[in-house]
Parts: sequence; C-alpha cells; structure tokens
Amino acid sequence: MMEQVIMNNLGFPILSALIFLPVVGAALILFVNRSQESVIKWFSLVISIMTFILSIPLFTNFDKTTHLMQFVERYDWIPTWNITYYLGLDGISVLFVLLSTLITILCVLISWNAIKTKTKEFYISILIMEGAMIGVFCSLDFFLFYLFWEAMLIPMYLLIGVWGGPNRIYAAVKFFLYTLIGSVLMLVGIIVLYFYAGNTFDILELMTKTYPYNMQIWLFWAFFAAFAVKVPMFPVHTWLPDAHTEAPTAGSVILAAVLIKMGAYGFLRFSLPLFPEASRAMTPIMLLLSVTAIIYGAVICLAQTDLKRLIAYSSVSHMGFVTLGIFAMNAQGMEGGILQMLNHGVVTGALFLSVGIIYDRTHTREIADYGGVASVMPVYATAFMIFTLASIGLPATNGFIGEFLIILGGFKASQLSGVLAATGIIIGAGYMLWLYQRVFFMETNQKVLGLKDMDAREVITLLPMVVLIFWIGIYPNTFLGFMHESVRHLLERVNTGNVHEIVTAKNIIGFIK
Amino acid sequence: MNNYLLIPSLPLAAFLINILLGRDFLKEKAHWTSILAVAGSWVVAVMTLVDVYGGGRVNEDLYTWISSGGFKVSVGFLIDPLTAVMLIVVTTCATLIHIYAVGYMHGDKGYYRFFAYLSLFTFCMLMLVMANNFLQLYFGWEGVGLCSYFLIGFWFDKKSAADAGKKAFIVNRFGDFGFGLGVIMIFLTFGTLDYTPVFGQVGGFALNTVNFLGYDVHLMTLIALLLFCGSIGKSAQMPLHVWLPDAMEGPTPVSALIHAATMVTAGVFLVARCNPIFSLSETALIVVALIGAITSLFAATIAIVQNDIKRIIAYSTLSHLGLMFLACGVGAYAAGIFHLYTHAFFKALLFLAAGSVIHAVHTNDIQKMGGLRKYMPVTYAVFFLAALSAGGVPGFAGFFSKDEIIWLAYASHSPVGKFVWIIGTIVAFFTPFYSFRLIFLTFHGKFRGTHEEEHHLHESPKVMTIPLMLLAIGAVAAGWVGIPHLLGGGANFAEFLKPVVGHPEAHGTHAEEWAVMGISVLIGFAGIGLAALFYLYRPELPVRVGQMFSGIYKVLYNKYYVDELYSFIIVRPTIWIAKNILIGITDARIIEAIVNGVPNAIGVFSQGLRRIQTGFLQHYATIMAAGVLIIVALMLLR
Amino acid sequence: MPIAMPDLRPVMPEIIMTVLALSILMADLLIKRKETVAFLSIISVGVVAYALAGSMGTTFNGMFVSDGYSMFFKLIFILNVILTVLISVKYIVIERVNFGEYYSLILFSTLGMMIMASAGDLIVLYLGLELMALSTYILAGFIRYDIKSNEAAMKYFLLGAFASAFLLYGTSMIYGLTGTTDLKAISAYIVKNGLASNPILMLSMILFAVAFSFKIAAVPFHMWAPDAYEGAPTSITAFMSVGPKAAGFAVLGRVFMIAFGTVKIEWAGILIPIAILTMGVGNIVALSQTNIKRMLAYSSIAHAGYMLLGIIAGTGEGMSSVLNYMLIYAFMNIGAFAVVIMLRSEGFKGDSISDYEGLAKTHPMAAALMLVFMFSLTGIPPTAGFMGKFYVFMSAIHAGYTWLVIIAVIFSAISAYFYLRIVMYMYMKEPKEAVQLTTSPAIGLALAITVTAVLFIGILPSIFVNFARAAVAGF
Amino acid sequence: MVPLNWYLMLSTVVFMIGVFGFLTRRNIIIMFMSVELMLNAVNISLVSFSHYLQDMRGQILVFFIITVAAAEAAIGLAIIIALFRNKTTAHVDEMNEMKG
Repeated sequence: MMEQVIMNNLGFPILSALIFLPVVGAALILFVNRSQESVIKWFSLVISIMTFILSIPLFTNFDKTTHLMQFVERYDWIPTWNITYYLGLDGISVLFVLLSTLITILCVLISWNAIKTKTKEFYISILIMEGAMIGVFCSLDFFLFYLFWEAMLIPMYLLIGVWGGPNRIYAAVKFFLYTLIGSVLMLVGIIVLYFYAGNTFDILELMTKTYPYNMQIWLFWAFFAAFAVKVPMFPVHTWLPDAHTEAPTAGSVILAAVLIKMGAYGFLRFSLPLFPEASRAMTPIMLLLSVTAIIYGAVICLAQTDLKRLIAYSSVSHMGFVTLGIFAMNAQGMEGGILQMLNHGVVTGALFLSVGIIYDRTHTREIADYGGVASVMPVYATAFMIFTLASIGLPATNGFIGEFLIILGGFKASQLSGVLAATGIIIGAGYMLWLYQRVFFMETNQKVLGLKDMDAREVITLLPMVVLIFWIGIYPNTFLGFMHESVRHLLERVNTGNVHEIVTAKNIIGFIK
Repeated sequence: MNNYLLIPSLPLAAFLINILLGRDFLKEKAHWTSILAVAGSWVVAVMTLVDVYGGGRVNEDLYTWISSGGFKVSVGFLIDPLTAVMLIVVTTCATLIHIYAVGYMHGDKGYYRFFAYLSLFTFCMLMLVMANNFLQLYFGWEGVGLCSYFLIGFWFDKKSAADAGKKAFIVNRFGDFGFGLGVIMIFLTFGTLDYTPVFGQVGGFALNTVNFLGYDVHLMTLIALLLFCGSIGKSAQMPLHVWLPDAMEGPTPVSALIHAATMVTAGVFLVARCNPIFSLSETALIVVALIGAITSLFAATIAIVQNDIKRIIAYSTLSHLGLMFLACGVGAYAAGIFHLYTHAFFKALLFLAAGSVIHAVHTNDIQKMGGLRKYMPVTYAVFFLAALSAGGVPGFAGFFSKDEIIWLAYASHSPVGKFVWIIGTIVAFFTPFYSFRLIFLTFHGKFRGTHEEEHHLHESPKVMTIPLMLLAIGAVAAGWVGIPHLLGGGANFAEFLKPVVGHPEAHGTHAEEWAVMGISVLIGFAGIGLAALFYLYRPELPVRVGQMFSGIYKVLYNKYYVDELYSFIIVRPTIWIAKNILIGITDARIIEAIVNGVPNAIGVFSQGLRRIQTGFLQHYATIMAAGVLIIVALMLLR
Repeated sequence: MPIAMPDLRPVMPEIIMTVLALSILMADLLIKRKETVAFLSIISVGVVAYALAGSMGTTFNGMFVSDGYSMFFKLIFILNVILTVLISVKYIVIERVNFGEYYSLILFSTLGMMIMASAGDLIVLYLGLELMALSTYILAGFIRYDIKSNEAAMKYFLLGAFASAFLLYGTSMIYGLTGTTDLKAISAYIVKNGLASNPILMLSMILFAVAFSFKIAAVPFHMWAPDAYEGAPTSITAFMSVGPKAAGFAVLGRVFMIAFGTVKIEWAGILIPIAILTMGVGNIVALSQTNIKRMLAYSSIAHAGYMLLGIIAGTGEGMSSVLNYMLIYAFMNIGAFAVVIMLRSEGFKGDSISDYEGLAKTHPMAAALMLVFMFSLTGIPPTAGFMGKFYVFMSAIHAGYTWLVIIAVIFSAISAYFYLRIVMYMYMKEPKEAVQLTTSPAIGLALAITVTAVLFIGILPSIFVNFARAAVAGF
Repeated sequence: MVPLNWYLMLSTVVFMIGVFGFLTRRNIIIMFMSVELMLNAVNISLVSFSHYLQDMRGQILVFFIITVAAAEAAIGLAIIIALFRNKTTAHVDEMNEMKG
C-alpha cells in the first residue's frame, strides 16, 4: 500500500542534498592537511552556510495547507528487508531541519577560536553531526531513522569527549551509554512492529495499522526508553547536566538545540500515532513526569553554582514543558510543545553560545567568578538579557508563546498539571534572574575586569537567535502555521481507537485530577 | 482617531533608536528621542481623548498574534473612555517625568539606557491600557514589569538595587501566575480572549460553577480572583506588597513614573477593565475591598515611622492603591479610576519633589535633612501642595477622589462597606500625618546634616523644577473634573467612565454624605495637626511615644517582618530543598546512585567474573565438565 | 564389482587446496623471500575460490556436500586467509618467526575448515575439525621462544583434545542410536522412530553442543579462548577469532539444522542458556580487561553469543543472518586486529589498552580506522556491525525470541563501554610516549579492504544479505 | 555373547576415568594420556556399536580416530617440548602467565 505523499518537486532532491552536503563536506576535509586550520574552518563555514541556504526552500515552498509528507524522496535501499530510502517532511519536522542547518553555522562560528586541538576532526564531527541530525528529522523509514539516530551518537561522543572540559570522559561515556541503552530497546520495538505490520519499516504505512493494546503498551515503553532519555525526562535526566557541562560550546549548543529535541520529536512522530491507545492510557504518567521535570529542574537550578550546569537543568525544566504539551493531547498543547522545542533550541542554544563566548575569555564556569560583567561587556549583557527573558517566557519573546500554549493545553488536559507547570515559570524567573544578577550585576569581579566586549564574529553568531526570539515572539504564526495541519491530523490519529485504561493509569488519573 | 497607533509606536521607536544608537551616537542627547516621542504620544492621546469624549470608539485588530487549534488571539486596540483616561494619565506623567529626568540623570553613565528603558516602559504601559484582549494586556503587563526590573536595578553595580529589581520581578511573577491561569480560565470558558465578546457573554455564566482542582467553585469568582492575583502583584497589595518599598532603589523619576503614577495602578485598571466579571461575584468584590482596605491601613501605619524619604512615599503609594481597590471592591470603579488619576499627579509630584531633595542632599534619610525650605523654595512649595492633595484637603485633587471613595464605601451595598469605610477614614488620618511629618522633618527646622553638605544645598535646575510646577497644577486641579454633585459639580469624571464601568448605586442621604465628608476632612486636619505638634513644636514627643510603644514601633519600623517571613517560609526552604534534597538526595543518592551504581556493580561483577579465569588449565577443564553436567541436569529437570 | 569413480567436482576446491598447500610447503624450501610464500598462498586461495564456482553438488554418498551454505563459509575462510596473510607478512618478521610453514599451516587449517563446512557426515566432520584444530594448535604456539605463545598452544591443545573427545562420544552415541553417521539419515531416523525425547539423543545433542561451543568459544566452554588469543601471535589470534569460529558455526548450523532439525525445541533449550551466558560473560568480563587482545577475545566470545541467537531462531532467516554476521565479523574483527598488529614494533608489545593513549594525535589515520572498527563491533550504524546484529535480532524476533533479543541488546549496549574505551584512549587522552606504527603495503591493503567492507556493508548491506539468503536457500 | 551394554558401560567407565584423570592430574603428558583414554573409550563404544549394528562406519571412524590421535600426539608432544624448553617443567599449575 502506498500512502499519499507529495513528492519532491523542487527539481533537485533537497532533503538528500541537505543530508549529504555536510557529510560530503566532512569527507572532503579529510583530504585537507591538518596544519591548514583556517582552510578547514572556512571550508566548514562555507559548507554549513551552503546547507542553510539550501534549506531555505523548505521554508518558502512548504505547503502549509496539508498534513501530507512533502519533499518526499523514495528509493529502494535494502529490498531484502523492504527498507527504502524514504525522506519527507511535514509540519512537525520541517522546522527542526531548518533549526539544525542554522545551528550548525553558529556552532562553526562559535568554535572559530575556541577549538585549538584536532581542529580537523572537530569540524568533521560537526558536519557529520549536521547530516545525521537532518537525517533523523527527514526519515520516513524506521530503519533509516534508527540509522541516523544512532549514527549521531558517534560525533557527539567525540565532541564531548575530545574537546570537552576536565570531566569530559565521564560525561561522554555517560551520554553514550544512557542514550544507547534507550535506543536499543527501541530497536527491538521497531523490529517487532516490522513483523507485526507485515514486513515494512515504512513509518506512514505502520501508522495506518492498529496494534493490539498490550503490544502497544510494551512498545510504548520500549520507545519511551529511547525518547525519554533523549528528552531527557525525569528521572533519566542526569546525563544532561554532565554532558552539557563538559561539552565544548558547540557540543552543548547542538545538544541543547537539536539533539534533545529528538526525544520529543520521537514521541510526536512515533509514540503517539503508532500507539494511540497506549499513549492515551499513559498520559497521566507522562504528565506526572513532565510536571515533575518542570519543577524539579527549576528548583535545582536555584542551587547551582556552575553556569552551564544551571542552564542544563533549566533545559530539563523546559523540556518538561515540551512533553507536557505533547501529552496534553490537544492542539494548543501540542503546537505549543512543538514551538517550545524550537524555542528551547533557539534560547538554550543561544544561552550556551553566550556562555561559550565568555568562557573563551575567562575559562571558568563558576558563577561566583563573575559579577559586574554588564559594566565591561554591555553588548554581551544585552544579548544575554534577551536570552534570559526569552528563557523565562516574557511576552513578545518566543518563550512566552510556547509556554502559554503549553500551559493552556496542559490545563485543559489536567488542571493540576497546568497549575503546577505554571509554578515552573515563577521559579524560572527566579533562577534565571538570579543567575543574571550574579554574573552581570553587582560589583565588577576582578576576574572579569578588562574583558573585551563581543567582536563582530560573536555578534553575528548571536544575532540570528535574537531575531528568531522576537520573530517567534511577535509573529509566531509564521511558525505555528507550519504545524496546524499536521497537528490536527496527528490528533485525529491519536484520538482513534478504543479507550483503554490500565489500573495504574486510572489511579494516577485519580491522583492528578 | 486613525492615528491612535502612533501612541504606542512612538515610544517604541524611541526605544529602538536609543538602545541601538544611544551608546555610540546619541550619548547625552539620548533624551531628545524619548521626550519627543512621548510628547508626540501625549498630543495624539489628547486628540484621542477629545474624540472619545465626542463618542468615538476604537476596537480593531492589527494582526493575528497566536493561533492554534481553536485558540486565536490578535494584537488589537480598544479605545474607550477608560483607555482614554489612562492614556492621558500615562502620557502626561511620562512626558513630564521624562523632562525632569534630563536634569536628574544628568551625567549618569547609563544615560541613554535610562531613556531607552523609559520609552520602552511607556510603550508597554500604553500597550497594556490599549489592549483589546487579555493576552495583549498580559503582554503589556509583563512588559512594564520588565521595565520596572530594568529601572529598579538601573544602578546594577549596587547589590541592593539588583536585588530589588529581581525581587520586584519575581514577586510579580507570583501574581502573574494567578493572572495567567485566570486568562486561561477565561479562554476555556468563553473560547476567546477578546474583551468585547467575553464581557458580552459574562451574564450567561453568572451562576455557573466549575470544578477547579477538585473543588466546585463559582466560575466568575474563580476567574475574578485569579485575575485579581495579578493585580495584587502588580499593585503591590498585601501579601505581595514587599517589592514596592525595595523598588525605591531605582532612580527617583522611575519611582515617580512606574511605582506611583502608572505601572502600579495597572492592577486597579485591570479590575476596572474586568468590572463585568468582578461585578458578578460578590465574594471576589469583598476580597478586593478587604485586601485594598487592609493594605491601605497596613501601609499607612508603616509609613509613619519610616525615615527613608522615598520609602515613606512608597508606603503612601501602597496605601493609596489600597484605597483604589477598596473603591473597586465596593463597586465604585469610576471612583477608583478617579483616584488613580488624581493620585498619579500628586504622587508623581511627591516623588519628583523628593527626587529634587535627594538631588540636593544626596541622602534618603529624612533624619539627616531639615530646614531645606530656604534652600529649595520651589521644591518645598510643590511638595507642600502635593501633600495637601494627598492628605485630602478640600479643594485639592486628592480630596475629591478620596472623598468619593469614602462616601461610596459608606453608601454601598457591599456587606463590608461600612467596615472598609471605617478603615478608609482611619487611613484618612494617617495619610496627612505621615505626609506632613515628612514635610516638617525635611523642610522645617534646622538642617541636620554636616556643614559641608549644607554648603552644597541648592535648588534643582529648571529642567527639573518646571515639570514639578506643571505637575503641581495637576495635583491641585486634576480633581476638578470630578467635583461631586453635592458640592455643585457635575461628577463629570464618573459620567465619562459610566459606559465602561457603570455607576454604583449609593444609598444615603445628602446629610449622611456631608457627614461622611466632614468626618474624613476633620480627621485629616487632625492628622496634619498632630504631625505639626509632633514634628514642629514638640519634637521630643514622637521619641517618647516611640519609647512608650516600643514593641509596636519596632514592628512597624520593620514593616511587620513580612520580608523576613517570606525569606523564612519560601526562599530559604526552597533553596534548602534544592541543595539538600533534590541535588543532595534525589539526584546524587538515588538517580546517580543507580546510574553510576549499576555500571559500578557491573564493573565489580566483571572483576569477580574475571577471577574465574584463573589461568589454570584444570579449572578450565573443570568448568567445561561442570558446564556439561549442568546442561545435562537442566535437560533432565525439564 | 566395477569401481565407480566418485564425482570429484564438488570436492575439487579441497583437492586443489591440498595440492597447493603441499606445494607451498615444498616451495618454501626453495624460496628465500617469505613474502613470496605469502603471495603464493594468497594466489592459492584465489585459485581455490575460483574453483568453488563450479563445485556445487554432493559426493561420496552424501558424505561431502558442497552447497551454497558451505560455499558461503568457504568464502569467509578464504577471505580470512587473505586478510590474515596480509596482516602477517610484516608481523611475523617482527616476531622473528618468519617461516614458510606458517603459511602452509594456515592453508591446512583452512582446508580443515572447508571440509567441516562441507561435511555431510559426522566422520568427515571430525576429520575436518581435527585438521583445522591441529594446524591451529601449532599456529598458536608458533612463537616458539615465547612463553605466552607456548602456554596458549598448550592450553588450546589440551582443552581442544578434551572437547574433541566429547564430540566423538556424542558421535558414537548417535551412531549407536541411529546406526548411521550421515546427517540426513540421522534426521530421517529420528523422524521415523519418533525419537524426539530420547535421552540418548538428548545427551548426544548436548555433547555436540559442547564440542561446537568449544570451537565457537561459547560460555562456559570458552575458557581457552582468552588465554589462547592473548598468547598466540596476533595475526593468528585474528585468524582464530574468525576461522575456527566460522567453521564451528558452519558445523553447528549444519548438524543442528539438518540432523536435529526436527527436534529444534530440544536443542534450542540447550543453546539458549549458553547464548545468554556467552553474551553476558563475554561482554561483562571484557569490561575489565587491560590487554587489547584479551579484550578482543572476550568481545569475540560475546559476538558468538549474538550469532547463537540466529541459530536458536532455527529458521532459514536465522541461518542466513548468522552467515551474514560471520562475514561482517570477519571484516571488522580482522580490521581491528590489523590495527593492533600495527602497534607491535621491534621492542614494543603494543597490546596493552593504555598503549592506545593519544593515538589520534600521533597516528590519526590508524585511530580513525580503529574508531570505525570499534563502533562496528559495538553495532552502531552506519557500520556493518550494526547490520549484522540487526539481521540476527530481526530473525530471532521473527522466530519469537523477543525476550532473548532484549537481553542481547542490553548486553550489546554494555559492550559499548569497552569498545568506546579504546576510542576514548585514542581520542581523549594525551599520548604518553611516541608509538611507532609498523606499516606495510600488505597491511594497508588489508585495512583498506576491511574498512571499505565495514562501511559499505553498513550502508548497502543488500548484496551480502541476499547472498547469505541464497546460501541457505538450498538448506 | 557379551551384551552391548557391558561394552558401553566399559566405555563409559573408561571415558570417565579419562575425564577425571584430565581434571585431576597436573602433568601435561599424563593429562594428554587421559585424553587418549577418553578417545579409546569412544573407540570401544564405536567398535561395539559397529559390531552389533553390522555396520562398518563405526570401525572406519575408529581408524580415523586412531590416526588422528597419533597426529595429535605428535603435535602435542611438540608443543610440550617447546614449552619445556622455555619453562623446564611439564606441570600445568606453573603455567598461568595469562589469566583474568
């Protein structure tokens, strides 16, 4: 059975090009002499910019009036297992491809002077990472998806482990093992689905089937293992602070901006439509975990003394919002969730970029080593303030739109989770402003005296983020417009089938409502 | 009226110009952009007022802001009498304070930044009052909060300033938490967030109840109280008042504009704006009235013992805001707004005059002032006028609005009407008392600072005194637009707002009205008299009284220990939990223990398993043989 | 009685192999340059590979079967020879054991494997197995002056002989029970006489399982492997980790699928605990190794565990997944050993994991290759290792062993730790001392072949999977 | 006629003796002899089966086993000699260079 999709009609295979341009670029870097660092850097920059330019048609030519997959490419790949090379985008995934291409440019820029050893391998890793990330969002074949999903681990492991901080090896291994253990369970789930659905990995076709309830339940948890770790949801979040803290700036940015989005994306793309009944039955548990993550992450931030660790825990909190929105199972929650994924990518990405900028100067992440930075680096302080405000969800920044929609959706789904999630916003303001105060305000710390304000490269790195923050904050419909149809379709799918409730779910419903 | 968009856009443009170009290009000329912009807004606002007076209304959507599923909200503008009044209040005060700030902030290294923030604030405040839906209101609401944060912490290298800014923002977030939920409830109830359809439909929901977190509650009460949470935060009512006194860390023009005239009154505006909802819930109104009354009294009592000139005025502001809520709570929304309007003038004036004083003596402590009258005659004069107005001396602006509130409280249906009237009257004693205590301590007597300081005393420059004088006109005359029928006026202000907020029914005779007015006026004069006695003629008395009631004095001086209480029950426990339980136990001892413990256990297990591989051939063979036997045994057991 | 000449075509590759191996043994006396011998042995296996093409068929009354299945394994063996020889050329010079017998022994061992793969009768199976084993014992102890090598050979030899005895005991039982040693006939006899739950049959299956488990180094019959792998010359470790293992799987598959195919449930019950133990012990003990050869030994044990899953599945898909895995394993494992060998230089052992510290800085190319092999052994896409595991898991799940696969994937995730440790040492630590790499065109070629194959199969596995499928089609 | 079972029992007993010998003796040569004992046990059973089944296969296999055992002995002794040269002992307990 062939599902209805819109084949790519741009005249060139845009998605393949997006995936393979960086990979080919990385392969070409292999042939550059490692002593020619500036050639490597410029070449990577050009490749990443070309990829970004190449991704612009996705933004301009996307048909927002349909939920069907677009820009679809499909070729036989491994006919033995009925595996196809099947790419396509819908409203849920398209924005993340754009985010990935943008973030990569910024990562190349921010690493310009920060990476001094093994430059060649670094840029190869970044570019391969980009290809894999785009691949994850484009794949419509489960096998292909899994391939990219896992392949991503390699460059990320290297990014953290090779160019990271003092405790980088522990962090890298933790990251790798945590995510790997989650994903291998998903692999088992994928194979089970394959056989149940009649030997196909075609995601769209898999979605047209219905699966027995008990199977849905355990597959839901198998997938949960993979996605929850990536998100990361409470209580499997502890790899994130370590990974973020130790990773080099570019690594943290990719991790925050794109990688952890994939968990939430996985829920949207796979868990919900494939196991609608199980997802509905598990909603209370998911809401509980989300709300816990929101408050837990936020409260922990209050006691952090490490700049990156604080932002990492804030990611746990913010991603709690995302999963809350997704499992609210209504249009506002879900669209808010998707938008918040994007927002979090932009804002936390920007925060990590900013931390990187100052880390390059001071080489310390201890908040106590800062103070009064606003006096010496006013432009930087302004940029950081904008990101802080977006992070605490001030109206007219992107954070507000996402969080408001999520709380609205969450409140609709379960009043208590909406209310509790809203408390996360209060605490969020608390830790972010306190952080800002300790770093930027008060008397100028001796250690930051005489720091130079941002140079042009750094300003250019942060500028797109600032623009996006206000763009989404002031005119979010540009972005929300992409997802309306797809979310509507997804919700229809989720709300089909019988209502099953298992005992635990019932109990927890009782607890939450 | 088509140019109403200019009102917010001019300050926005000024903000953008100043923030982008101010540091490198405009520098000490930055004020020009901001002043021109806000003056432009004022002109348009006046034109708008004229239009509205002539019956003109605007309710237009500019563009769709957010749309998701059934949720759709626009950026849109509503201009009706209430908006028009607020526009005038905001733009007038803002213009004068901008001008004043030119002198006050002269030479500050953040000069351009200051004006940029002021413009941004003006923009947000205007968006707040001009919104035609709740979400845009929320936008302005948070926006002004942000500017308040920026401006309180303007001198961010001072820890106290940075702390105060942060505190203001976070305390406000507590209120906004409720406000936001209120907005969500409104959407879930009405399916829209636009004022017009929401207020149009409220009647239909008058008796509905809703299950909220397991409790069945009256829908309108719930919504009204949630919204009121926002007001409590923004207008610094009990129990979220703690941020306002600290906010005095900001430059004085900021205190005048944001923490007296405009932003803090947004809470009153919100209640007035949502009067259709509040009016449907008697419970909510009672809560509003009581919180207003209690705050009013509470703040007034604190004000009488404070020594920081700005803090005294800040507590006075709290007290007056309480009165406004008191008015709203008894259904007299127009009176509340009227007081908001007069208060904006006299309170801004008080602050600016205080600023002028601080500018001269470089301290906030009134115990170190005294006798300034002869050095700063203009400041003294306007301060005096403002105090008269604030104290409710007949003829001055404050008198008319305050009197209306007290009368309507007395005459209202509200079950707590009489109670809040009593409190209002008590406050009417305290207000002039602390105002004049302030005047007497500051301007009369002998200068109590050093000789060196005395040498530097001087009147402020023209750019500061002229706005003072202009505001003084307002402080004296602003009330004349609302002279009650009783005194032969037309109560025009209330009439003007009637289409929006209606008119409360007053039950009482003219005689009663006279009596109520007379009592409050007399008690007000008593307050002035007592202040004169204490601080002009018998300065040793207050010390003796303080000693006599040292317990009470200490409680008042320490602001009832509310800050300490919050720190003790909220701030410190939260951080303690974060440090010791979440990081210390959950993350480290439970999750990380498992996360690291399992691999460590596997590692230990691995080491153990390694030992089986002893290197001795016999052991290998034995294990093989044992393996065979075990498999055989397994098969036999099967 | 007319003497009928048996059909020799199916056995022709083996005959050619015998002749060539003997010739090389002779030629060694004349040729001074041992590289030439190496080259000749590669040519020889090339000829054998060519001869394979026309060898389909059964001969000697079904004692010798040359079908797709055996063909596939023989290709793996030939590949194994080629790669082993390529990585040996320089290495045995460094170890000062540059003798021509080395190559002929490899060829003889391979001949034994080929016979095993084609065995249609237990007698032939035994002969092949012993030919393989005896040659390998010598190879393991090839560095005569090295105590470790001696010890490796001794342990391997004694335990191997011990295990052979079990095999023979099992064979005699089956023979006594069914009166035949022909695999097809055994199967027919079992079906005809309803012997499914016969205890003697059971016992003999257990003994076969034990003997084959020994060859594939499955727990608890793996004990020889770490020591033999560590002590043997590294090139022979590579050879042993692929050849005898593959041969072991070849006979395991053929005996259990053909002779005992009808009592699958019974032997699955034997193999499942073995598989779980193999994956568990292999992966877990590998975690705490400090010698890379030893670590790879445990890794090879663990991989045997994964492959057992395919056998346990007991389906054609399962078998073909094992074949596929074996092929992939040959590439990635020998590739890894090739890098290990490069680190061995005059006066430097280079087999400790800490020797890899900072390799990425001193020898980025070698480190990158090792990285690919390590990720492939872990099973991270897009490398061949992932495809191999994926296929095995898929077939096991299809056969209904989902729970077993869950155990396998968790162990596979644990295995990431020790493979990544190598990567971590190479990339994330600073070099302690300058490690000299011993390179040669031969080893370069071997690495090129293996890394290309690992990446190619990782991206386009179709050809190989189809090949493996076709191989078991005639089963 | 001697019943088959008697032969089989003998075979089993010899096999077990071989196994225990292998497990308990420490001298490599004796251990190797134990293995030979095990092989001979198999030979006994094969020959007896062959006799009772009136089938030649068993005996053919026995010939092969004897031959292979001879080869095995040659190789085994060679390995032992190589070892003895380096270690001057034939005691397995002293051979645990590699473990863990």
